[in-house]
Amino acid sequence: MISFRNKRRDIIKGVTVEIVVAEDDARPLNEESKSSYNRPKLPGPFVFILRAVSTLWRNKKSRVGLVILGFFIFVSVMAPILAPHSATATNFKPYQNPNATNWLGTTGNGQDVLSQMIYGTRVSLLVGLGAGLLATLIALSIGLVSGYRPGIVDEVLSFTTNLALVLPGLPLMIVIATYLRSNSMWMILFVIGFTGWATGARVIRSQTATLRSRDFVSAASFSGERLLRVVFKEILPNMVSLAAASFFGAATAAVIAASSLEFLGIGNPNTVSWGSILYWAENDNAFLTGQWVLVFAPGIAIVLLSLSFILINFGIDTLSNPRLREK
Amino acid sequence: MPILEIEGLNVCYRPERGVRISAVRDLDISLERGEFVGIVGESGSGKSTLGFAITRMLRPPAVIESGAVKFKGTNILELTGSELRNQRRGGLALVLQSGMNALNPVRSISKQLGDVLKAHSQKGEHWGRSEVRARGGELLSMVELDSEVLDRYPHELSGGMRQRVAIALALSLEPELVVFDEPTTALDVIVQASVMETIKSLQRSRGFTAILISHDMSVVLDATDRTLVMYAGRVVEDQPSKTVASAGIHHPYTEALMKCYADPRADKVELQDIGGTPPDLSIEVAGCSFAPRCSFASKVCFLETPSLVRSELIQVACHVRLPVSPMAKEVKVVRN
Amino acid sequence: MRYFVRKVGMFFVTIWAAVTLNFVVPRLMPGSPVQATLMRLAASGQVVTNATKRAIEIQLGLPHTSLLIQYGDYLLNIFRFRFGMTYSITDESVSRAIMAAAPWTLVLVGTTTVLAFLVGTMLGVYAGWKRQSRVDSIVTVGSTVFSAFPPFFLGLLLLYFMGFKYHWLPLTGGYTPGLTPSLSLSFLGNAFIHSILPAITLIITSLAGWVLGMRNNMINTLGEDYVLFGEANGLRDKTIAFLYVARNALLPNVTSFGLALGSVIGGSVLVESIFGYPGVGSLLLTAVNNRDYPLMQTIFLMITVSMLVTIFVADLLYGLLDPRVRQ
Amino acid sequence: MSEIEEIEGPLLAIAMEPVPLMIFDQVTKSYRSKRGKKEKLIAVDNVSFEIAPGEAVGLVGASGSGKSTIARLITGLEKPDTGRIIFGDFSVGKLGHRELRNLYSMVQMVFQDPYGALNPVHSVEYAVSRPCINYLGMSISQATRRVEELLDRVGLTPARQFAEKMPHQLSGGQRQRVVIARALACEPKLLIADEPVSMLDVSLRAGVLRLLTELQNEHGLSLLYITHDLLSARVLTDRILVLNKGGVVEEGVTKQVLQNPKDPYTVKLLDSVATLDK
Repeated sequence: MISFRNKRRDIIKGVTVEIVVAEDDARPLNEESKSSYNRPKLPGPFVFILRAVSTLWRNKKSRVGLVILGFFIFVSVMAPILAPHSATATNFKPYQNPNATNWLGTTGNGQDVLSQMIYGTRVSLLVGLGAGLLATLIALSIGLVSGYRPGIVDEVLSFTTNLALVLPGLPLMIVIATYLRSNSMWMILFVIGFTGWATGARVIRSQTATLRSRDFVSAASFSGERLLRVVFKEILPNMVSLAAASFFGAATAAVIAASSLEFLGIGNPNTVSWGSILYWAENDNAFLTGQWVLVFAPGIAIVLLSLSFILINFGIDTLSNPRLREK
Repeated sequence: MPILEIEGLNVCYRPERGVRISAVRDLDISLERGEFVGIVGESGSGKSTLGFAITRMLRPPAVIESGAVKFKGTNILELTGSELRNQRRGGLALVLQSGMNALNPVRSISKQLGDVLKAHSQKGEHWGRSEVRARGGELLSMVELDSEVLDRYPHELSGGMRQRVAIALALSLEPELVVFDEPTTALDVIVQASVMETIKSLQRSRGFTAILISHDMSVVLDATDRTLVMYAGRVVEDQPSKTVASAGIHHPYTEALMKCYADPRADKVELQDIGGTPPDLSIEVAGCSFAPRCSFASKVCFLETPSLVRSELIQVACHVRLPVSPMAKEVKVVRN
Repeated sequence: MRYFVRKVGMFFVTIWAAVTLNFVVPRLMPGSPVQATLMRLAASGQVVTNATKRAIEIQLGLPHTSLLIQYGDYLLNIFRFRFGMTYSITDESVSRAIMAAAPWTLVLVGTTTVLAFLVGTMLGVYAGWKRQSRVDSIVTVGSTVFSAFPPFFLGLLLLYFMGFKYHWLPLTGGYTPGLTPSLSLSFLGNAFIHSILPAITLIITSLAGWVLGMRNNMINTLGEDYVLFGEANGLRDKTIAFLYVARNALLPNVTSFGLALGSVIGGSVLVESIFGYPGVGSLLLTAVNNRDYPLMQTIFLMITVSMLVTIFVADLLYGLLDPRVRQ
Repeated sequence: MSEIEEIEGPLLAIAMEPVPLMIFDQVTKSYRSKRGKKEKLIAVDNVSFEIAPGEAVGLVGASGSGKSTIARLITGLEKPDTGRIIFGDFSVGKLGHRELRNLYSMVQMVFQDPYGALNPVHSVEYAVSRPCINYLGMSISQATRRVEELLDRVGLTPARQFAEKMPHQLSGGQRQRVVIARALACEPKLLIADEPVSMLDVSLRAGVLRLLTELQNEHGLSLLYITHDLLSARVLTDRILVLNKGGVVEEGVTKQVLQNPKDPYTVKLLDSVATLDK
C-alpha cells in the first residue's frame, strides 16, 4: 500500500515539473515559495519596482508603454551627453529650419531646438511624475482615512473630494497660478498635484471601504493589531495596483496639464520645457514662417510621454480586473 | 431514443495565466425523456461545468476539447448561433445558481418576459402588452407568485421570489429539458425547501426532463429519480435515487459522502469526513482520482482509470467494488 | 423620491461651497489683489467710481472689515450680479463682458460635449460588443492615442492642415471680422463655419474617454448573470446588446457626464485661445494676462456653477434611468 | 419577561458553574430601515443568555434571525440600544478602541468565509504569529516556534511547509484550519464561530467540527457557535438558543430541543435539514 502511494507522488511530481516548465504563467505559485528562501539582497523599493516592471512586461500594451517611458528616462538622465549644444545659449542664427548643425532648427532666439527638446524631457518627466506622485499621496491619505472611518470623518472628506472633483481643473490651475505669480516649474508641479487628487481619492475610498468590511480586516483587530498597522499592513498592500493606476492616471493628466499651462505662458516661459517651446512657437507664428518642426517635435513628445503612461495603465487595469483580460 | 446523450465529453479551463484545469473528463451520460436526474458533487467535481456544457453556455476560458452533446439526436455543440437560439423554444433551458442576479435590474419583470416571448415568436403570434401579461400571469401562478409581480423590478423582490421568476422565465418557452444549477444554494434555508418543492411539482405536472445539479446529496435524493455522483470530472456512480442511501453496490466515495450526513434528531449523531485533500484537477494522472483518499484502494486503482461498469440498474466506476470481468458485456470503454 | 430630495439638497450645498471657496481663495493669496486691481484700473484710464471700488473690495478682500461682514456683502453682490468693472476692456462691467462671451462658449462646449458623449458611447457599445474584432482594435487604439493628445496640440495640428496648408476652413475668430453679430441666417452660417475646427478639436479629445469608458463598462456587464441568463433564454442579439448590456453599462457613464464637462471646459480654454474664438476661455486668458482679478474670479465662479448645474441635471437623469434609486 | 425566566431554570441547572464567563442581559438592537421610513428594523429583541466557562452554546436561526448581530454585539463591533453585555470585568457595549483590544485577547473569532478571513498578501506564518506577538509579547523566534505548534495542532502538517504558504496556495478546509490556529494563538477564553463550515465541502465539515470540539475540551474554551445548520449544532454544542426575527423562541439542551421541538419555527428549521432518508 504505502509503496504505491509513494510511487504516485513521484508521478505527480514528475508531471508538476513538466507543467511548470511548459507554463510560463504558472509562476506566482513557485515564485512565492522560492522568494522566502533566498531573497535577493536588494533594497526593498528596488525589488518592488523590478517585480512590478516584470509583471507589466507580460502585457503587450504596457510593454510598449514601458519602452517609451524607459526611452524618455534614458534621455533625461543622459541629457548633458546626448544634447549636441547648450539648451539656453542664443548663439545660432534665429528661425533656422533643420540643418546639419541644428537637426531640428533653431528658435526665434537662436537656440538649438534639439538640445531644448532633450533638456525639456527632464522638466516634463519631473513635473509629470512629481505631480502624479503628489496627487497620489494626497489621494491615498484622504481615500484611506475616509474609507476606513465611516461617519462624520468620511462625510466631510467625501464632500471635500466631490467638491474638488467638480471644480474645473485647468481654469482652477490657471487662477491659482495667476495669484501665486511665482514662475518656477515647482509651482506648476504643486498646483497640478494639489488640484488633481480627487479622482484617485474617490476610487481609493471606495476600495478601502470594501476592504474594511472584509473579514481579514476584522481578523487583524482580533489579532491585536493597532489602527495604523491595520491600514498600512492589511489594507494598503491590497491596493498596490489601484494606487499605481491612480498614479499613472494622475501623471498622464499632469503631463498634459503642465504642457497646457506652459503653452499658455503661465509659469516661466524661459524654463526649457516642451510646453515652452510650443509657447514660443505660437508667439513667433512658427506655422506662418514654415517652422512646423517647432510645433510638431514638442507636441509629439508630449503625446508619446502621456501615451506611455496610458499604456502602462492598461496593463495595470488588466491585472486588477480579470474581465478585461484579452483571450 | 434518449432525449440527451453525452458522449466522450472533455471540458477544460485554459486561463491566460495559470494552470490548465480539466474539469470534465471523458464523460458519457444518457437521459431518457421525462427523467429527473440529479448530479451530485463537491467543489471541483465538474458538475456546474457539465450543466453549462449541456446548455452550451460555457464561455472562455472554458473550452470543450472533445465529445458530443446530442439533444434529440442533434449535436448541439455543432450548431450555429441562430440554430442554437431556435433550440431554446421547446428545447433546452438553464436556471442559474445565482438566481438573485439573473434578472436585468433596469427592466420590469413583464418586460423581461416580453423579451423572451418576442425573441421566439412564430408566425401568426403577436406578443402585445396584454398577451404578455396574460401569459405572465399564467407562468407566475405556476411558480406560486402573484401576477402583480409583473410590474415589479428585480430589486423589489426577495431572493426566493427572484429565483421563482427566473424559473418562470426559463419555463416560458416550454422547454423539454431544464438544467437547474444549484437553484437554491444562494437562498435562505427555509426558502430553499419551498423553492425545491415548486421545482419538484412542476417537473411532475409538466413532464419535462430535468437535471438538478447540487452539492447537497439530501436535496438530490429527495427530488430526483436517478442520481449521478461526480468526482474530479468523472461520473463515479449512477443509480436510482431510491437505492443510493440503501446498502448495495456503491462507489467508496459515495459511501464516504453518505457518512457526512446525519439526522440531528437521532439519539447518537456521528459525522464523518473524508480525509486527504480534494483532487488537483491541473494534474493528469493515471488511476482512480479518489484512490489517494480511499481506504479500499489497491494497486490497480493507482494505475488504471476505472470505467463505469453496469450491474442491473446501477453503474459504478470502481476496480474494487465492481471489477471489470472479461465476461461482462456492458462495459463502456473510457477513452484516454 | 428620497434620491431626488437628496440630490437637490446636495446641489445647493455644493453651490454654496463653491461660492464660498471663490470667496476664500483670493484672501489666502499672498500680496494684495485689491490694491493691485485698483492701481491697474486707474492706470487703464477708467474712472474708478466708489461703487466699482466697493465691488472689487468685496470680491477680493477688504483689509479693514471683519471677514463675516465681507462674506455677507459678497453673497449679496452675487445675488445682484454685481462684480465690478473690468480693466481688460474699456468701460465694461464684468457681468457684461461675461454675458457677451458666454453664448459662444455655451454653444460650443454644449454641443461638443453632447456630440462627443453620444458618438463616443455608441462607438464604445460597438467596440465592447464586438470585442476583439477589427473595428474594436481600430477604435480602441485610436481612442488611446487621441486621449494622449493635449487639446491645444490637436488644435494646432488641425489649424495647420485644415486652415493654413489647405485653406479649407477659416484660421481664427468666431466670425469674419467686419460682420456685426446678429441672429441672421448669414451670420449664424458664418459663425458655424468658424466653429467647426474648435468643435472638432474638442470632440476628438473628449471622445476617447467615452469610448474607452463605455467599452470597459460593456465588457464588465457582459459578465453579469442576467446577460448569461438572457442568452440561455435565447434572446435576440440586439435585445441583449442594447437592452441588457448597453442599458446597464450606460449608467456609470451618465454619472461621469458632468465630471467630464470639467475637462471639456479646460480644453475649451486652450482651443479658444488657439482659434481666437470670442468665448469665455479667451476672456479668462485676457483676464489672466492683465491680472484682471475681478474678471478672472467671476469667470471661474461662472464656470464652476454651470458645471454644477450640468452635474445636477445628469444626476436627475440617472434617477430616471435606474429604477433602483427611484424610491 | 416571565417566559424567559421560565426557560432559565433548566439552563442554570446545566451550567452549574457559579460565575458565567459572559452575560448577555436583555439586549435589544435595532437599525434604521433602509427604505428611509420611520419604522425600525429590530435585529435583536430583548435577548438574554449566559455562557459558562467551558460550555458550548449554539445560536441557531435562518438569515435575518439576528444571530450574526449578536456576534457583532459580543465583540463590540456594534453597541446595544438597551441591555448589558458583561464579559469578565468588561461591559462590552461601552468599550473604546483600546479596551476592545484587551477584550480580544480573551474573545476570538472564526469567520464564515475561509477565503475572506486571510489577507491574500500575508503568509500563514505572518497571520498566525501576529496575535502571539501582540498579546503574548513573544519575540519573533518564539512566535515562529509557537506558529509551528499551533499548525501542528490544527492538523496542518508538516507545519514548517504550511507556515511558508500563502493563502491562495491552500484549500478552503486548510484555510479554515489556519483561521482556527490564529484564533487559538492568544489562548482566548471564548471562541465565537460564525458558520465556520457552511462554505466548506460536505466531506470536509466533520473534520473541522471535530477539531473545534477537541480544542474546546483541551483548552477549557467556551464556544459560541452560530449557524443555520442544526446538524452541526447538534454535534458541537451542549445547549442551543433558537432565534427567529431577533427573539429567542426556544432554548435548552441541544439534544432535547432537537428531539422535542416546541416552537413551530424550530420544527420548520428541522425540516429543512439535509437528511438522507425523508
